[in-house]
Amino acid sequence: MVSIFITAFIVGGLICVVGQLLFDVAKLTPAHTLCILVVVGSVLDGVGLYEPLIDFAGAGATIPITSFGNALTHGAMAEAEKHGLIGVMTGMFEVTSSGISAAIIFGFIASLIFKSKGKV
Amino acid sequence: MDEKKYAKLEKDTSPKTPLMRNMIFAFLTGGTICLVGQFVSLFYMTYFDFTERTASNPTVATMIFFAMLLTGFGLYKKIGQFGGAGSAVPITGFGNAVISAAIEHKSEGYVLGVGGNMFKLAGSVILFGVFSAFVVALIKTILVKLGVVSW
Amino acid sequence: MNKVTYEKAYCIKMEGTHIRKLSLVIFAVIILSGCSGSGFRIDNNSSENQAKAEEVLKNDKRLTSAVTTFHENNLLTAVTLKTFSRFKKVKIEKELKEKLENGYPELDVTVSADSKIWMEMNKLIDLKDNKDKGKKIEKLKSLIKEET
Amino acid sequence: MVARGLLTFKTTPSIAATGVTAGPLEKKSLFAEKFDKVYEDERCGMKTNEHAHAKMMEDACMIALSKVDSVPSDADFLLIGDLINQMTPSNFAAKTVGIPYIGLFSACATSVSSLLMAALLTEIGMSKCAIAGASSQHNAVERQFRYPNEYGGQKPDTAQWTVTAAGVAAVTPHKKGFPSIECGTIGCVIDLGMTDPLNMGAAMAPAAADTLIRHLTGHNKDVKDYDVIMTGDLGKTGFELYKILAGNQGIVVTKKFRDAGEEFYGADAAFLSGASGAGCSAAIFLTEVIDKMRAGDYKRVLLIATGALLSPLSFQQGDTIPCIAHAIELTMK
Repeated sequence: MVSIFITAFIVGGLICVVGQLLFDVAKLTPAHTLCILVVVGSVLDGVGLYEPLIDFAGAGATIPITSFGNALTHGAMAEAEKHGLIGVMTGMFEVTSSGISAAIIFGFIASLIFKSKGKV
Repeated sequence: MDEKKYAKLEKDTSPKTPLMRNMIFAFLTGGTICLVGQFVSLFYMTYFDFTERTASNPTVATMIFFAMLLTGFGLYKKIGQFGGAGSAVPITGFGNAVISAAIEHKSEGYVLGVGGNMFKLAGSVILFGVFSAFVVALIKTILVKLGVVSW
Repeated sequence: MNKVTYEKAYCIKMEGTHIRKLSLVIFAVIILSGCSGSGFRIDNNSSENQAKAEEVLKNDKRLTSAVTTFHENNLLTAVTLKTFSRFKKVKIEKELKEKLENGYPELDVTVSADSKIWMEMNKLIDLKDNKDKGKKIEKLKSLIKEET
Repeated sequence: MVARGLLTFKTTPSIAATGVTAGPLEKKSLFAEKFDKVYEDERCGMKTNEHAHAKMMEDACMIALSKVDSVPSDADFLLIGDLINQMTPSNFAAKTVGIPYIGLFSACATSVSSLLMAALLTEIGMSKCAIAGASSQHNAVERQFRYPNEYGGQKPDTAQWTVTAAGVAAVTPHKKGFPSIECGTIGCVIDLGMTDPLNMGAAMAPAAADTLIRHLTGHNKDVKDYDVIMTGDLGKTGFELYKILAGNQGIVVTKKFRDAGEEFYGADAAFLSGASGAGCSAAIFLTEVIDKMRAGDYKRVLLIATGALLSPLSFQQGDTIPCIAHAIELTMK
């Protein structure tokens, strides 16, 4: 249970290093990089590899954006298992809703409170 | 001077990207953010009825809350300049993209400005996440129906 | 030239603080790991023979600890796994469940490798009176179900 | 080479006064004490960045006018520009000051192109006092051309920091004891295929080098004739490239070569490659250079303002960054 802190640090860090390589070596913009990582997460879940990674690394696998793709796919597949092809559509946001709703809610709250600053 | 020659000259004179430094900083920053996430998740497991798996939802929301504070106080861009992908790849980076756009477009009003531009940067992540999830789940469902693989 | 040296100094400075922070965290984790009680605990309030369960759990090299309780017709086991065995968490849960079901065919067997369940089980075993145990076990079972 | 795009002013119009305003962060600039007004608030007490942008421009105009003991109704023309959507900040500033106005756009090269236009109007006798200049505001420019200000993206060492500043000059017919505009060169758009909006210096360097060479050959001048040859906002990376390009054309690169963008914030690594923006060249040309000319340190200077003519749309559609540079030659007699 305790070693999960170490694995979370290492796995999370390594996923970010992959992102940095896409920035610096492949010369991609942040938006392109994040899109690629999301797609990678989704595909990894499709072949059943992402869930074991979450079991291994905990937050190290759920905090990077790859888990977003994983969660979307997972929701879709879980519904598909129950309801067939229709479930692919309906189940998508079942698991991921927290990330998006939190981003919307806190984004709006931030826009009420804060102003942007041009500091270094 | 033609474009190719100039591109070569530009490459030779411009400062090199410090790849090793960037990678180390990305590793440390990303790792630290995930470590914080693990502590948050432990908090939810200890004090609430969340299991390892279900704790990830409130953890993600909490991390985005932290991202809101850091973004609002102008600290996230400092972390971003230092950590590169280490701060962009975690869900806090997604939060920062949404929140920074929301703050910036406040001047155009809450409906057209904040509402219309909030997902200016992060929208593509949602689009590609959803679409790839759709394709992957569809392929898997069809393969299961054909009896090639099982769930 | 000046800029390069400045940057280098900046890198070294920042790197230092991070490594110090990291080592502090690792240190804290090690201390924590020393405190958390591990091992194999069994709490038996029923007439069942616990030897079979003990054998299954203790002989499994992938486990670091296991907490088991027999209560009425429930057999609930929470285990923690070795670091790299966590990859196969779902598979191990399933295997253990099968083995225990073979040993106790008449009991309702539940196995979980979740740390939340493990924490709750430790608390449960430490409870002095048995009155609330049934209720708590049901609750844990529903938590486990929720997860899958 | 046929000499095209060259301007010579027989009447040598003068820069009778300048007005330079800057934001709070610009206190870090090496030239901060030379600015006429430095705001404590990055929005200059206004509601939005764009209003602050307009306000800075207005104040700069008023300061320049007051230095020649004039009010806006004494001025004949207002020739200013900026980079925000259809130059709205300049348009709003022009509305407030109420001087007959033409908005000019040459991106960051507007500081020089506006001076050239003002000199032309003065040369043909149509203007007794023309206000010319350019401005930029960091927050407004960043959100339009790059990311929201609070976005945590990593900028490479080649990136430049857009300056919050406005600089204008009052151009009058020749006046003794003031720097006068002798000649100038209108630049051609040069595009050597650079696409990185976080490395503008490299995109603009060829345009600067091209205009420099055209000016020297066209007006039959030599580097030796000048006390300083200052470029606008190439930044550290762009300035290096520009010197190499000029050197390749047989020009002896000496200490006379300076770059406003490179010098603006000094050696502060937080600003990466240096400063940029229309306000950067305007602020430095109209303070540092003009002051030194009036003090007699510089007799003859060549100012080359560079501008990247991109838009967020053209960049996203994958186009390269076309660049321009305009040159103006000032003398002090």
